[in-house]
Amino acid sequence: MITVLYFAWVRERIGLPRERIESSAKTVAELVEELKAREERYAAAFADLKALRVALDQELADFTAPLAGVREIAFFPPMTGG
Amino acid sequence: MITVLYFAWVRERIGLPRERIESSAKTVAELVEELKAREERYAAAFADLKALRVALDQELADFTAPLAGVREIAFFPPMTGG
Amino acid sequence: MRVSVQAEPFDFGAECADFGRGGRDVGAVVSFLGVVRDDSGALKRMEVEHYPGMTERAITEIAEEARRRWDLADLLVIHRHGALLPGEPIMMVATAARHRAAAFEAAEFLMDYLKSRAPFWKKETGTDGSRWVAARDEDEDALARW
Amino acid sequence: MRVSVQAEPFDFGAECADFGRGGRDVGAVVSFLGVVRDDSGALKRMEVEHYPGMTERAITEIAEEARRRWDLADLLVIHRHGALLPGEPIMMVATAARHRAAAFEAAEFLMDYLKSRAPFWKKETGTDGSRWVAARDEDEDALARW
Repeated sequence: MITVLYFAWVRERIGLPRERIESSAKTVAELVEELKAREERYAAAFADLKALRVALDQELADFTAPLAGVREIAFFPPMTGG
Repeated sequence: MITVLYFAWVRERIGLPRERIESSAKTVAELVEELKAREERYAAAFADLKALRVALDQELADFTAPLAGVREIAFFPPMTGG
Repeated sequence: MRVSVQAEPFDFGAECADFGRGGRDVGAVVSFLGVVRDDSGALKRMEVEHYPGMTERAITEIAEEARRRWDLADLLVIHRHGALLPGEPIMMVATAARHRAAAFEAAEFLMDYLKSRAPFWKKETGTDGSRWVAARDEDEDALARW
Repeated sequence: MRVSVQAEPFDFGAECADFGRGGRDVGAVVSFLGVVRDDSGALKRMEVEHYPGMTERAITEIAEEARRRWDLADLLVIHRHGALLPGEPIMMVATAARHRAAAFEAAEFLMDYLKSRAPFWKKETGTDGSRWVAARDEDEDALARW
Protein backbone atom coordinates (compact mmCIF):
# COMPACT_ATOMS: atom_id res chain seq x y z
CA MET A 1 0.00 0.00 0.00
CA ILE A 2 1.18 3.44 -0.90
CA THR A 3 -0.32 6.79 0.08
CA VAL A 4 -0.94 9.04 -2.93
CA LEU A 5 -1.44 12.78 -2.40
CA TYR A 6 -2.79 15.33 -4.87
CA PHE A 7 -2.45 19.11 -4.62
CA ALA A 8 -3.86 22.20 -6.33
CA TRP A 9 -5.60 21.54 -9.65
CA VAL A 10 -4.47 17.90 -9.65
CA ARG A 11 -6.45 17.46 -6.45
CA GLU A 12 -9.43 19.28 -7.97
CA ARG A 13 -9.42 17.21 -11.18
CA ILE A 14 -9.13 13.90 -9.38
CA GLY A 15 -11.61 15.04 -6.78
CA LEU A 16 -9.82 13.95 -3.64
CA PRO A 17 -6.72 15.04 -1.67
CA ARG A 18 -5.33 11.60 -0.86
CA GLU A 19 -5.94 7.90 -1.21
CA ARG A 20 -4.28 4.64 -0.28
CA ILE A 21 -3.73 2.34 -3.21
CA GLU A 22 -2.39 -1.11 -3.90
CA SER A 23 -0.01 -1.14 -6.83
CA SER A 24 2.66 -3.29 -8.36
CA ALA A 25 4.14 -0.35 -10.31
CA LYS A 26 7.93 -0.30 -10.26
CA THR A 27 8.30 3.40 -11.14
CA VAL A 28 6.38 6.64 -10.84
CA ALA A 29 5.64 6.47 -14.58
CA GLU A 30 4.15 3.00 -14.23
CA LEU A 31 1.96 4.16 -11.36
CA VAL A 32 0.76 7.09 -13.46
CA GLU A 33 -0.21 4.67 -16.25
CA GLU A 34 -2.16 2.54 -13.78
CA LEU A 35 -3.99 5.59 -12.48
CA LYS A 36 -4.76 6.93 -15.96
CA ALA A 37 -6.29 3.58 -16.89
CA ARG A 38 -8.63 3.75 -13.91
CA GLU A 39 -10.99 6.59 -14.72
CA GLU A 40 -11.35 9.61 -16.96
CA ARG A 41 -10.65 12.06 -14.09
CA TYR A 42 -7.22 10.49 -13.58
CA ALA A 43 -6.54 10.54 -17.32
CA ALA A 44 -7.44 14.25 -17.33
CA ALA A 45 -5.20 15.04 -14.35
CA PHE A 46 -2.21 13.18 -15.80
CA ALA A 47 -2.72 14.18 -19.44
CA ASP A 48 0.41 16.34 -19.57
CA LEU A 49 3.22 15.10 -17.37
CA LYS A 50 5.35 18.13 -18.25
CA ALA A 51 2.83 20.21 -16.30
CA LEU A 52 3.27 18.00 -13.23
CA ARG A 53 5.79 17.48 -10.48
CA VAL A 54 6.18 14.48 -8.22
CA ALA A 55 7.57 14.00 -4.71
CA LEU A 56 8.52 10.67 -3.14
CA ASP A 57 8.39 10.62 0.65
CA GLN A 58 8.39 14.46 0.54
CA GLU A 59 11.45 14.83 -1.72
CA LEU A 60 11.14 16.06 -5.31
CA ALA A 61 11.77 13.22 -7.78
CA ASP A 62 11.53 12.28 -11.45
CA PHE A 63 8.83 10.26 -13.16
CA THR A 64 11.46 7.61 -13.90
CA ALA A 65 12.23 7.13 -10.17
CA PRO A 66 11.68 3.65 -8.66
CA LEU A 67 8.92 3.19 -6.09
CA ALA A 68 10.62 0.48 -4.02
CA GLY A 69 10.35 1.40 -0.33
CA VAL A 70 8.33 4.57 -1.00
CA ARG A 71 5.46 5.11 1.42
CA GLU A 72 4.10 8.44 0.18
CA ILE A 73 3.90 9.84 -3.33
CA ALA A 74 2.53 13.28 -4.21
CA PHE A 75 1.51 14.77 -7.55
CA PHE A 76 1.12 18.50 -8.06
CA PRO A 77 1.65 21.35 -10.54
CA PRO A 78 4.84 23.45 -10.53
CA MET A 79 5.10 25.22 -7.21
CA THR A 80 4.25 28.90 -6.79
CA GLY A 81 5.58 29.88 -3.38
CA GLY A 82 7.03 33.18 -2.25
CA MET B 1 36.76 84.19 -3.75
CA ILE B 2 36.01 80.51 -3.54
CA THR B 3 34.94 78.45 -0.53
CA VAL B 4 37.16 75.41 0.02
CA LEU B 5 35.91 72.56 2.19
CA TYR B 6 37.91 69.68 3.64
CA PHE B 7 36.52 66.45 5.05
CA ALA B 8 37.74 63.45 7.03
CA TRP B 9 41.53 63.04 7.16
CA VAL B 10 42.03 65.86 4.64
CA ARG B 11 40.35 68.17 7.16
CA GLU B 12 42.47 66.76 9.96
CA ARG B 13 45.76 67.15 8.05
CA ILE B 14 45.02 70.70 6.97
CA GLY B 15 43.61 71.50 10.37
CA LEU B 16 40.46 73.31 9.39
CA PRO B 17 37.08 72.36 7.87
CA ARG B 18 36.70 75.27 5.47
CA GLU B 19 38.29 78.48 4.29
CA ARG B 20 37.64 81.25 1.79
CA ILE B 21 40.51 81.82 -0.60
CA GLU B 22 41.41 84.13 -3.43
CA SER B 23 42.83 82.23 -6.37
CA SER B 24 43.48 82.70 -10.05
CA ALA B 25 43.66 78.94 -10.65
CA LYS B 26 41.88 77.87 -13.85
CA THR B 27 41.43 74.22 -12.86
CA VAL B 28 41.18 72.06 -9.75
CA ALA B 29 44.72 70.81 -10.37
CA GLU B 30 46.06 74.37 -10.48
CA LEU B 31 44.32 75.20 -7.22
CA VAL B 32 45.82 72.10 -5.62
CA GLU B 33 49.31 73.25 -6.72
CA GLU B 34 48.68 76.68 -5.20
CA LEU B 35 47.57 75.11 -1.92
CA LYS B 36 50.50 72.67 -1.79
CA ALA B 37 52.92 75.58 -2.22
CA ARG B 38 51.41 77.36 0.78
CA GLU B 39 52.40 75.20 3.72
CA GLU B 40 53.60 71.74 4.61
CA ARG B 41 50.20 70.68 5.99
CA TYR B 42 48.63 71.32 2.56
CA ALA B 43 51.48 69.48 0.82
CA ALA B 44 50.85 66.53 3.17
CA ALA B 45 47.11 66.53 2.54
CA PHE B 46 47.48 66.67 -1.24
CA ALA B 47 50.52 64.38 -1.52
CA ASP B 48 48.61 61.60 -3.30
CA LEU B 49 45.80 62.84 -5.52
CA LYS B 50 44.72 59.28 -6.32
CA ALA B 51 43.66 59.02 -2.67
CA LEU B 52 41.48 62.13 -3.01
CA ARG B 53 38.13 63.04 -4.48
CA VAL B 54 36.87 66.50 -5.38
CA ALA B 55 33.41 68.04 -5.65
CA LEU B 56 32.57 71.32 -7.38
CA ASP B 57 29.44 73.01 -6.08
CA GLN B 58 28.49 69.68 -4.46
CA GLU B 59 28.88 67.54 -7.60
CA LEU B 60 31.72 65.04 -7.97
CA ALA B 61 34.30 66.26 -10.50
CA ASP B 62 37.76 65.54 -11.88
CA PHE B 63 41.00 67.29 -11.01
CA THR B 64 41.15 68.52 -14.61
CA ALA B 65 37.79 70.32 -14.27
CA PRO B 66 37.71 74.13 -14.82
CA LEU B 67 36.93 76.37 -11.86
CA ALA B 68 35.15 79.11 -13.80
CA GLY B 69 31.90 79.98 -12.01
CA VAL B 70 32.52 77.55 -9.17
CA ARG B 71 31.64 78.91 -5.72
CA GLU B 72 32.39 75.89 -3.55
CA ILE B 73 35.06 73.22 -3.88
CA ALA B 74 35.49 70.28 -1.53
CA PHE B 75 38.36 67.83 -1.08
CA PHE B 76 37.96 64.50 0.67
CA PRO B 77 39.03 60.84 0.67
CA PRO B 78 36.99 58.16 -1.12
CA MET B 79 33.58 58.01 0.47
CA THR B 80 32.58 55.26 2.89
CA GLY B 81 28.84 55.54 3.26
CA GLY B 82 26.29 52.80 3.78
CA MET C 1 17.65 30.33 12.34
CA ARG C 2 13.89 30.10 12.33
CA VAL C 3 11.50 28.61 9.78
CA SER C 4 7.77 28.98 10.26
CA VAL C 5 4.92 27.74 8.06
CA GLN C 6 1.73 29.14 9.49
CA ALA C 7 -1.83 30.17 8.76
CA GLU C 8 -1.65 33.08 11.21
CA PRO C 9 -0.62 36.60 10.14
CA PHE C 10 2.84 37.77 11.11
CA ASP C 11 4.02 41.26 12.05
CA PHE C 12 6.70 42.24 9.54
CA GLY C 13 7.70 45.37 11.46
CA ALA C 14 8.08 43.48 14.72
CA GLU C 15 10.09 40.72 13.02
CA CYS C 16 12.40 43.32 11.44
CA ALA C 17 12.83 45.18 14.72
CA ASP C 18 14.55 42.26 16.41
CA PHE C 19 16.05 40.18 13.66
CA GLY C 20 19.82 39.78 13.42
CA ARG C 21 20.55 42.29 16.14
CA GLY C 22 22.74 41.90 19.15
CA GLY C 23 25.75 40.20 17.60
CA ARG C 24 28.74 42.54 17.24
CA ASP C 25 29.73 40.91 13.95
CA VAL C 26 26.51 41.78 12.09
CA GLY C 27 26.85 44.70 9.70
CA ALA C 28 24.07 43.98 7.22
CA VAL C 29 20.47 42.83 7.52
CA VAL C 30 18.33 42.22 4.45
CA SER C 31 14.64 41.47 4.62
CA PHE C 32 12.08 40.64 1.98
CA LEU C 33 8.33 40.90 2.37
CA GLY C 34 5.95 39.28 -0.10
CA VAL C 35 2.51 40.86 -0.27
CA VAL C 36 -0.68 39.61 -1.99
CA ARG C 37 -0.72 41.76 -5.11
CA ASP C 38 -3.85 42.59 -7.05
CA ASP C 39 -2.84 42.78 -10.70
CA SER C 40 -6.34 42.88 -12.11
CA GLY C 41 -7.89 45.24 -9.59
CA ALA C 42 -10.56 42.56 -9.15
CA LEU C 43 -8.88 40.18 -6.71
CA LYS C 44 -11.10 39.21 -3.82
CA ARG C 45 -8.86 36.71 -2.06
CA MET C 46 -5.93 34.35 -2.46
CA GLU C 47 -5.83 30.80 -1.17
CA VAL C 48 -2.40 29.32 -0.48
CA GLU C 49 -2.36 25.53 -0.45
CA HIS C 50 0.67 23.65 0.80
CA TYR C 51 1.96 20.15 1.52
CA PRO C 52 2.17 19.81 5.31
CA GLY C 53 5.32 18.03 6.31
CA MET C 54 7.13 18.48 3.02
CA THR C 55 6.80 22.27 3.22
CA GLU C 56 8.74 22.60 6.48
CA ARG C 57 11.28 20.06 5.28
CA ALA C 58 11.82 21.76 1.90
CA ILE C 59 12.19 25.24 3.41
CA THR C 60 14.58 23.96 6.07
CA GLU C 61 16.72 22.31 3.39
CA ILE C 62 16.77 25.54 1.36
CA ALA C 63 17.70 27.53 4.48
CA GLU C 64 20.48 25.11 5.41
CA GLU C 65 21.84 25.31 1.88
CA ALA C 66 21.93 29.12 2.22
CA ARG C 67 23.86 28.80 5.48
CA ARG C 68 26.38 26.50 3.80
CA ARG C 69 26.91 28.94 0.93
CA TRP C 70 27.11 32.18 2.90
CA ASP C 71 28.44 33.07 6.33
CA LEU C 72 25.18 34.14 7.94
CA ALA C 73 24.72 35.27 11.53
CA ASP C 74 21.00 34.59 11.32
CA LEU C 75 18.24 33.59 8.93
CA LEU C 76 14.45 33.73 9.09
CA VAL C 77 11.71 32.39 6.82
CA ILE C 78 7.99 32.78 7.50
CA HIS C 79 5.46 31.57 4.94
CA ARG C 80 1.71 31.63 5.38
CA HIS C 81 -0.90 29.30 3.97
CA GLY C 82 -4.67 29.51 3.88
CA ALA C 83 -6.90 32.43 2.92
CA LEU C 84 -5.32 35.85 2.36
CA LEU C 85 -6.64 39.23 1.27
CA PRO C 86 -5.03 41.67 -1.20
CA GLY C 87 -2.33 43.70 0.53
CA GLU C 88 -1.75 41.09 3.24
CA PRO C 89 1.78 39.83 3.95
CA ILE C 90 2.15 36.33 2.54
CA MET C 91 5.75 35.53 3.44
CA MET C 92 9.05 37.03 4.52
CA VAL C 93 12.71 36.21 4.49
CA ALA C 94 15.50 37.88 6.47
CA THR C 95 19.25 37.37 6.53
CA ALA C 96 22.01 38.86 8.68
CA ALA C 97 25.71 38.86 7.81
CA ARG C 98 28.91 40.83 8.22
CA HIS C 99 28.70 42.42 4.77
CA ARG C 100 25.86 43.37 2.50
CA ALA C 101 26.82 41.10 -0.42
CA ALA C 102 26.26 37.90 1.59
CA ALA C 103 23.02 39.18 3.12
CA PHE C 104 21.58 40.23 -0.26
CA GLU C 105 22.69 37.10 -2.11
CA ALA C 106 21.40 34.73 0.56
CA ALA C 107 18.02 36.51 0.65
CA GLU C 108 17.67 36.34 -3.13
CA PHE C 109 18.75 32.71 -3.16
CA LEU C 110 16.14 31.88 -0.54
CA MET C 111 13.44 33.72 -2.49
CA ASP C 112 14.33 32.07 -5.79
CA TYR C 113 14.19 28.60 -4.24
CA LEU C 114 11.06 29.25 -2.20
CA LYS C 115 9.30 30.42 -5.37
CA SER C 116 9.88 27.21 -7.31
CA ARG C 117 10.94 24.51 -4.85
CA ALA C 118 8.77 24.90 -1.78
CA PRO C 119 5.42 23.12 -2.14
CA PHE C 120 2.99 26.02 -2.18
CA TRP C 121 0.25 26.68 -4.74
CA LYS C 122 -1.71 29.89 -5.03
CA LYS C 123 -5.30 30.19 -6.16
CA GLU C 124 -6.75 33.61 -6.87
CA THR C 125 -10.44 34.37 -6.62
CA GLY C 126 -11.65 37.49 -8.34
CA THR C 127 -14.98 38.90 -9.37
CA ASP C 128 -14.82 36.67 -12.46
CA GLY C 129 -14.06 33.38 -10.70
CA SER C 130 -11.04 31.42 -9.50
CA ARG C 131 -7.80 30.34 -11.13
CA TRP C 132 -4.57 28.69 -10.06
CA VAL C 133 -1.57 30.97 -10.43
CA ALA C 134 0.74 29.53 -13.09
CA ALA C 135 4.45 29.13 -12.42
CA ARG C 136 6.47 31.72 -14.36
CA ASP C 137 9.30 30.60 -16.63
CA GLU C 138 11.44 33.43 -15.27
CA ASP C 139 11.08 32.03 -11.74
CA GLU C 140 12.39 28.66 -12.93
CA ASP C 141 15.14 30.40 -14.91
CA ALA C 142 16.15 32.40 -11.81
CA LEU C 143 17.47 29.20 -10.22
CA ALA C 144 20.14 28.89 -12.91
CA ARG C 145 22.19 31.69 -11.40
CA TRP C 146 22.93 29.84 -8.17
CA MET D 1 9.92 58.55 -1.83
CA ARG D 2 11.69 59.80 1.28
CA VAL D 3 15.35 60.64 1.86
CA SER D 4 16.55 61.55 5.34
CA VAL D 5 20.05 62.45 6.53
CA GLN D 6 19.90 62.72 10.28
CA ALA D 7 21.85 62.49 13.51
CA GLU D 8 18.89 61.00 15.36
CA PRO D 9 18.37 57.23 15.66
CA PHE D 10 15.62 55.69 13.53
CA ASP D 11 13.33 52.78 14.33
CA PHE D 12 13.97 50.11 11.69
CA GLY D 13 11.04 47.95 12.78
CA ALA D 14 8.61 50.88 12.66
CA GLU D 15 9.91 51.96 9.26
CA CYS D 16 9.48 48.42 7.91
CA ALA D 17 6.00 48.10 9.37
CA ASP D 18 4.58 50.88 7.21
CA PHE D 19 6.82 51.07 4.18
CA GLY D 20 5.40 50.28 0.75
CA ARG D 21 2.07 49.06 2.05
CA GLY D 22 -1.39 50.09 1.00
CA GLY D 23 -0.96 50.06 -2.78
CA ARG D 24 -2.65 47.07 -4.45
CA ASP D 25 0.15 46.79 -7.01
CA VAL D 26 2.95 46.15 -4.49
CA GLY D 27 4.00 42.52 -4.29
CA ALA D 28 7.58 42.84 -3.03
CA VAL D 29 9.27 44.95 -0.37
CA VAL D 30 13.02 44.76 0.22
CA SER D 31 14.75 46.49 3.08
CA PHE D 32 18.38 46.78 4.05
CA LEU D 33 19.69 47.76 7.46
CA GLY D 34 23.31 48.74 8.00
CA VAL D 35 24.58 48.25 11.55
CA VAL D 36 27.82 49.46 13.16
CA ARG D 37 29.90 46.28 13.12
CA ASP D 38 32.72 45.60 15.52
CA ASP D 39 35.30 43.59 13.60
CA SER D 40 38.05 43.85 16.17
CA GLY D 41 35.97 43.33 19.27
CA ALA D 42 37.55 46.56 20.52
CA LEU D 43 35.37 49.21 18.85
CA LYS D 44 34.22 51.89 21.23
CA ARG D 45 32.40 54.18 18.82
CA MET D 46 32.05 55.23 15.22
CA GLU D 47 31.90 58.82 14.02
CA VAL D 48 30.15 59.44 10.70
CA GLU D 49 31.17 62.70 9.05
CA HIS D 50 29.26 64.00 6.06
CA TYR D 51 29.01 66.96 3.71
CA PRO D 52 25.83 68.83 4.61
CA GLY D 53 24.05 69.94 1.48
CA MET D 54 25.86 67.64 -0.89
CA THR D 55 24.79 64.55 1.08
CA GLU D 56 21.07 65.13 0.60
CA ARG D 57 21.63 66.11 -3.02
CA ALA D 58 23.77 63.04 -3.82
CA ILE D 59 21.35 60.61 -2.16
CA THR D 60 18.38 62.19 -3.89
CA GLU D 61 20.12 61.88 -7.27
CA ILE D 62 20.92 58.22 -6.57
CA ALA D 63 17.32 57.60 -5.52
CA GLU D 64 15.93 59.30 -8.61
CA GLU D 65 18.23 57.26 -10.82
CA ALA D 66 16.87 54.10 -9.15
CA ARG D 67 13.32 55.23 -9.88
CA ARG D 68 14.23 55.78 -13.54
CA ARG D 69 15.75 52.33 -13.85
CA TRP D 70 13.10 50.33 -12.00
CA ASP D 71 9.36 50.67 -11.66
CA LEU D 72 9.16 51.33 -7.93
CA ALA D 73 6.02 52.00 -5.94
CA ASP D 74 8.08 53.53 -3.14
CA LEU D 75 11.64 54.13 -1.99
CA LEU D 76 13.18 55.13 1.34
CA VAL D 77 16.72 56.06 2.37
CA ILE D 78 17.72 57.02 5.90
CA HIS D 79 21.38 57.67 6.73
CA ARG D 80 22.70 58.84 10.07
CA HIS D 81 25.73 60.95 10.84
CA GLY D 82 27.47 61.78 14.10
CA ALA D 83 28.48 59.46 16.92
CA LEU D 84 27.30 55.84 16.86
CA LEU D 85 27.88 52.81 19.08
CA PRO D 86 28.57 49.22 17.98
CA GLY D 87 25.32 47.48 17.10
CA GLU D 88 23.49 50.72 16.35
CA PRO D 89 21.62 51.15 13.05
CA ILE D 90 23.60 53.45 10.80
CA MET D 91 21.43 53.53 7.70
CA MET D 92 18.60 51.82 5.89
CA VAL D 93 17.19 51.51 2.41
CA ALA D 94 13.79 50.15 1.39
CA THR D 95 12.17 49.57 -1.98
CA ALA D 96 8.67 48.45 -3.01
CA ALA D 97 7.73 47.07 -6.42
CA ARG D 98 5.39 44.64 -8.17
CA HIS D 99 7.96 41.87 -8.40
CA ARG D 100 10.93 40.86 -6.30
CA ALA D 101 13.58 41.30 -9.00
CA ALA D 102 13.01 45.07 -9.25
CA ALA D 103 12.84 45.52 -5.48
CA PHE D 104 16.06 43.57 -4.88
CA GLU D 105 17.99 45.16 -7.75
CA ALA D 106 16.97 48.70 -6.82
CA ALA D 107 17.94 48.13 -3.17
CA GLU D 108 21.34 46.76 -4.15
CA PHE D 109 21.88 49.58 -6.62
CA LEU D 110 21.08 52.14 -3.92
CA MET D 111 23.46 50.45 -1.49
CA ASP D 112 26.29 50.22 -3.99
CA TYR D 113 26.00 53.90 -4.86
CA LEU D 114 25.54 55.07 -1.28
CA LYS D 115 28.69 53.19 -0.30
CA SER D 116 30.93 54.96 -2.78
CA ARG D 117 29.12 58.05 -4.05
CA ALA D 118 27.39 59.63 -1.06
CA PRO D 119 29.72 61.92 0.92
CA PHE D 120 30.06 60.05 4.20
CA TRP D 121 33.28 59.15 5.98
CA LYS D 122 33.54 56.79 8.92
CA LYS D 123 36.05 57.03 11.73
CA GLU D 124 36.37 54.19 14.20
CA THR D 125 37.63 54.68 17.73
CA GLY D 126 38.76 51.57 19.55
CA THR D 127 40.76 50.83 22.64
CA ASP D 128 43.93 51.36 20.56
CA GLY D 129 43.01 54.74 19.07
CA SER D 130 41.16 56.13 16.05
CA ARG D 131 41.36 55.45 12.34
CA TRP D 132 39.43 56.46 9.23
CA VAL D 133 37.74 53.51 7.56
CA ALA D 134 39.34 52.97 4.15
CA ALA D 135 37.20 52.60 1.05
CA ARG D 136 37.20 49.00 -0.19
CA ASP D 137 38.15 48.21 -3.78
CA GLU D 138 35.24 45.76 -3.95
CA ASP D 139 32.81 48.57 -3.14
CA GLU D 140 34.12 50.61 -6.04
CA ASP D 141 34.08 47.51 -8.27
CA ALA D 142 30.45 46.85 -7.29
CA LEU D 143 29.40 49.93 -9.27
CA ALA D 144 30.54 48.33 -12.52
CA ARG D 145 27.56 45.99 -12.59
CA TRP D 146 25.02 48.76 -12.97
